[in-house]
Amino acid sequence: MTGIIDFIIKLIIWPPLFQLVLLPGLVTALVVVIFIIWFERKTAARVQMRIGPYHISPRLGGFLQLIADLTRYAFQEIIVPRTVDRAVFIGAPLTALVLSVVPVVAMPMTDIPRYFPIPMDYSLIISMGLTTLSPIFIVAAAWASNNKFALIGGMREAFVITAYELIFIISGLSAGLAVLSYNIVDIVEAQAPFYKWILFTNPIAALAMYASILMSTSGFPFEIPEAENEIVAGAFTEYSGLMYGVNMGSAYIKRFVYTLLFSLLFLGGWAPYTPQPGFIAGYLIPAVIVVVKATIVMATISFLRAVYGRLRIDQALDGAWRIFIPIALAGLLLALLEAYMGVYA
Amino acid sequence: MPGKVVEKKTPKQTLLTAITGNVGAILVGLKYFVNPNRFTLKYPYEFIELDETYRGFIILELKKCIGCMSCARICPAAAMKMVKIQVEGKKRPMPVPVINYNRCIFCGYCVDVCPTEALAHLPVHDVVYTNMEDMVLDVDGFQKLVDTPAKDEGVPVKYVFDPERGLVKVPATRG
Amino acid sequence: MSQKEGKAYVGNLDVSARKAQDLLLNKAKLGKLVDWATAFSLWPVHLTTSCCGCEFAATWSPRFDAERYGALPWIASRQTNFMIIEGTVTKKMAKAVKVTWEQMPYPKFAIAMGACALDGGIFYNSYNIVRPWQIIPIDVFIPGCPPRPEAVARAIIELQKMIRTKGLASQWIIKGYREEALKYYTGGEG
Amino acid sequence: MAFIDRIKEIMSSSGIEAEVSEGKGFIKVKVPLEQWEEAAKALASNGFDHVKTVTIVDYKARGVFEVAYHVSSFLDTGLAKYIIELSTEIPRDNPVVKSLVGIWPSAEFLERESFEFFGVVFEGHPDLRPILLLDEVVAKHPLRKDFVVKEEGIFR
Amino acid sequence: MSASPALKDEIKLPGMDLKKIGKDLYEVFIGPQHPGSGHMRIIIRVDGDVIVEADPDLGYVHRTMEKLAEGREFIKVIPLMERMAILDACNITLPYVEAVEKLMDIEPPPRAKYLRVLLCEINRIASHLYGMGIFGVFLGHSTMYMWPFGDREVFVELAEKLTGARLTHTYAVPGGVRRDIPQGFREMAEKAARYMEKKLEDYKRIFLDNPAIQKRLVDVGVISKNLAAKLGIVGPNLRASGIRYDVRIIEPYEAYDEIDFEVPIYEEGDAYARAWIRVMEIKQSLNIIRQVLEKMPQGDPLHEKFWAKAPKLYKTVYETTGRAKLIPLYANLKVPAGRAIARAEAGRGEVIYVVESENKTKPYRVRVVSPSFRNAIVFKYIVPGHRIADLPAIYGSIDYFPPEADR
Repeated sequence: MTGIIDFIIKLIIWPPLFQLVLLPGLVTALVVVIFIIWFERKTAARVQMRIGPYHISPRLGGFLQLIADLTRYAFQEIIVPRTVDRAVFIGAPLTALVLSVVPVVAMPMTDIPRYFPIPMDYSLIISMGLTTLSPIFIVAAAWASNNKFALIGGMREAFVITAYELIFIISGLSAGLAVLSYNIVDIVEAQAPFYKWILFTNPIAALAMYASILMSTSGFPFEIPEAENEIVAGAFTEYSGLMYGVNMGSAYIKRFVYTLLFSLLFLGGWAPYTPQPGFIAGYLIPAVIVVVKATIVMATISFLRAVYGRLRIDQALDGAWRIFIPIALAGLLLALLEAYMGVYA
Repeated sequence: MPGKVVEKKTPKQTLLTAITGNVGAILVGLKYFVNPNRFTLKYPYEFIELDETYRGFIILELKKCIGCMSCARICPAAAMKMVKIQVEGKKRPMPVPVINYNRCIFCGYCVDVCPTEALAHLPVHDVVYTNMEDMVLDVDGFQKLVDTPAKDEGVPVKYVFDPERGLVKVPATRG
Repeated sequence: MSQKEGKAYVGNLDVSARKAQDLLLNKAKLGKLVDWATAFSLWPVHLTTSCCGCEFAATWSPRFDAERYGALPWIASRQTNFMIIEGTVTKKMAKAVKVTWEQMPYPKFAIAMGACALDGGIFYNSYNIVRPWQIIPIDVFIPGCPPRPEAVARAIIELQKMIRTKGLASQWIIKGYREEALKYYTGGEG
Repeated sequence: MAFIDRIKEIMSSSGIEAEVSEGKGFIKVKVPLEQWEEAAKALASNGFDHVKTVTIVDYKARGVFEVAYHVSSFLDTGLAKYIIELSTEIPRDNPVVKSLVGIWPSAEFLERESFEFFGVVFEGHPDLRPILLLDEVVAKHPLRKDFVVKEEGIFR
Repeated sequence: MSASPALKDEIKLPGMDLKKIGKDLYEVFIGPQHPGSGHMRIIIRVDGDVIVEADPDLGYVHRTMEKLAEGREFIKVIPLMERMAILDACNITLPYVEAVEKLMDIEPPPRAKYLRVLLCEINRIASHLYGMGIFGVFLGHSTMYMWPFGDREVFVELAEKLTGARLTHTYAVPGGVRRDIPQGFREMAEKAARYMEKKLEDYKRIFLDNPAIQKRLVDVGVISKNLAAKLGIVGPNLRASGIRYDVRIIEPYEAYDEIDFEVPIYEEGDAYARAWIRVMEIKQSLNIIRQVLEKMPQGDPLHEKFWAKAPKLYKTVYETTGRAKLIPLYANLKVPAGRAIARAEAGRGEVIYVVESENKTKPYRVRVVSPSFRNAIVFKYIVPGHRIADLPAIYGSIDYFPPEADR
């Protein structure tokens, strides 16, 4: 009996699984997403002279709102219209959800090799590569919906993702270039002193990456692919009930994963803290620090919804190709210069 | 002296305005984030005490009614109808107004046209029903005081004007 | 791919969904949770039928802020569960109302707002209007022309109470329809 | 020169037999149906550049529809304060009138509206479809006087 | 999408019948259940992302006001017509009242004129703020939805204090107005005006000067001066195209000839100019409200024909509560035969009424052309050539209000 419990515990804290499912994987992502959506609604409400979700739990300021929304979605009828491609319609959002969380298996949350999910030297490239997978399935979902608005949304998603993933990757690589390593552990360790965060040494790349997170993860009002007043939720027009919840969830989880990477690359990861031996001191605490940093970045993104309006698709693409790609390339150059001068040597 | 035409121009966009515009927008957002100008009415816990002049639900004072039918004739929505009932002190049945809130548009014509002020507005306007038949009142129902359901749950407040914050909520005492 | 009852690659979705519902709601007694969640997550669909939409918008504006009740006006009908008929429904709009209502997944609820949506209001003898209770089941009626935002908020609170005390949402999920809402449903046009 | 005389002059110089008179808030120019288009052209060439309303009044007793275009000017501020009612009468049983969309494009939707409410056919309109109503309601031509809506009495 | 037998019986909306369109085009229905349109539909045909044809499909809120007016007494037509733009209630019914007054050959007392102007300007501000709020949400700017709607409440509250109703004031009646200003109204209005002036600066910074918004609006939906005159559009949209037309200065009605105000004109004619002009007009309206309250003369609220004969009770009620009660004659007001036309500058533009009476208690014909109906033609001519994403921007900038257009 104890053998089984031991086995289960071992399985749970087996780094790849632990990271994918618990921290900073699916479960943490859900908690953060629930917090962030609540925060987003409350922030917007605060700027907009009102209160926001409240009555569901007056003492917590309406924090349970998202739980209610999720539960309601979970038990609502799931409508699968007759005109859709059924298999893709159902399969694509689920695949997108799984793939959106997959990149975390390549992100080490500590510098103790025992707790690496997958020990490797190219974790930056692998994790960034994995982030590019899920958008394909959103386009597939849009196509399967057989709806004009969804089709337009899918096309926009494809355009935006192509443009901004490029920026994301260029600026991510420039972080690695400065340190002359594509191993996230090396990048984080190089940023150990506060003033050496790449955010400060290479703000250009950080800005480009921030912008690409903003645009490619479709946060309101930068959700050009699902612009509500233009194309009615775009790719997700036909989705209802839990399926829509999955779609919404995967969009936010994707943003969470992106911001995790952002905080690892630019905000020094677990920086002020040095992991100590032991599961809690060596793994949990640094991981929580990274998650908290990512949450803060997400919160700033949420704040921007109160200030900005939506861009037009051609303007967004124009901004990508004409402004942000040059900025990202400039960041790459700067990183090259830093590497040459040996800032992180 | 009448008004005059003034020509104006929209501002030009330059790189400078692009930068200052972004910064300004974010700063205004932050200003409201730090110092929010919330004036939300927490509705069931608070409710607005409406003015006496507010055109809300209507009440009939049967004693004053002289059965002139002006109210029913002026009602634009045909919500107010006359019924003939036997009233104390009159020999023949007298026409008396009754109201159908399914139709009433709260224009207040009936109250304004009533030569004896037998009809009056109540400062109440947040009553809802789950059954449409409950909204068709007879003479007895028309004389009953409709009261706001929020009274049991919340406290009355009033909004006053303020040059800094627009409207400001202040507590009010009912009565 | 065959269009028959979900025989494709994912198993019979409808049957398994129904089974799961039975298991969760009847046996695991999740009904109360569902009612609670639905009551605080009434998302009205963006369908402005008429001029009461002004007060509908004012209800969600900062002064009255109906988002406090968990109600968030939402864009696409597929993701909502709540409809506010805002005033007059013309014959042309009635068809859109009906289509939208059918696009919404159950459990779903409706409120009729304003005199026009009740008995025609000032347009009681117009040749181009439809009483909305003839085409969809209505839960709460709000008199007024237009009703004050507080009245709309009151209707939402009333509906929340109804959902939680009568278990409307869980009943709807178990049965697939609602008996008490059929009271007003007379077929109608559209 | 009073403005009304100027209108009379415009009409007579184009050879149109128009009855020009002053109304409450407008100047009425009544022309025979045959000279309908010429009258419109005469007004348009004198600076009246848009149509404010297309009003049709059903005189059932006389068996005619009165078609009235209220025109005025935006670009010429001097004319802007006057409203000219260009009107003609058409028989109720054959309600056909020349469309003036070619002269005043702003009449497009107004003519479509009049078409569906009265069944008046505007000859030469590029896109004469109902605009506000469903087809089954259009068939009744609801604004004609023989379509009656019921009013309720004051007793319940 | 092949038409399977089961789909045959489904509901068909106008425009859903098969139509031949170009080979590479496809049709997208914007509305009526669409967050980017109000209660109307614009059928657009799209080539890729670019609109090549737009066909506005109105009438979703057509409530047959013109027909119903023929069956109702003159006084009952006011609340009926008011329903076409309840957020602009005084402006939209004023020309009707004026037309009836012209037919009856009476003129309201000077105080009533000023009171009408007062409510008209309060309504204009509320209406412009409503338009700006809708504009904001169409551009995905949620704060720009919430702020104007919140600040609109200030003016709705002001109107409520004056008339006793939030939106449907039914204020002007033939011969005068129904209420006098309550006590302390002037201070309230002054505070509201000071607040609004300050707030407009914040609007500018978060919305009008925001580069993301400028990008969306500048050179979008351009209506040139000549095109504007040709299409016969009205209101702020017309003045944003550089045409000097405002009924308040062309044909000053009520007390507008005694008030000093400016009418802003923009030459650009694009959506950005249309956004600016609303802000500028709100400023001017605040100015007018101040002047009206300053210059308001003393006097009766109703014409002496209705007021001199009124019983004593009526005057006590007026003195204590400010309510000008209506004498029962109003229920059966007989209006001399004739035709009258009156126009006014409502929030969205010129509204014009043609009232024909034949010496009965009911009008023979009431013809109303509302500003939104005259603006609706813009969608057909301006939208083609823009992208789908521009449609909400143009729609919002036109400030189109379907119930007003459909009547």
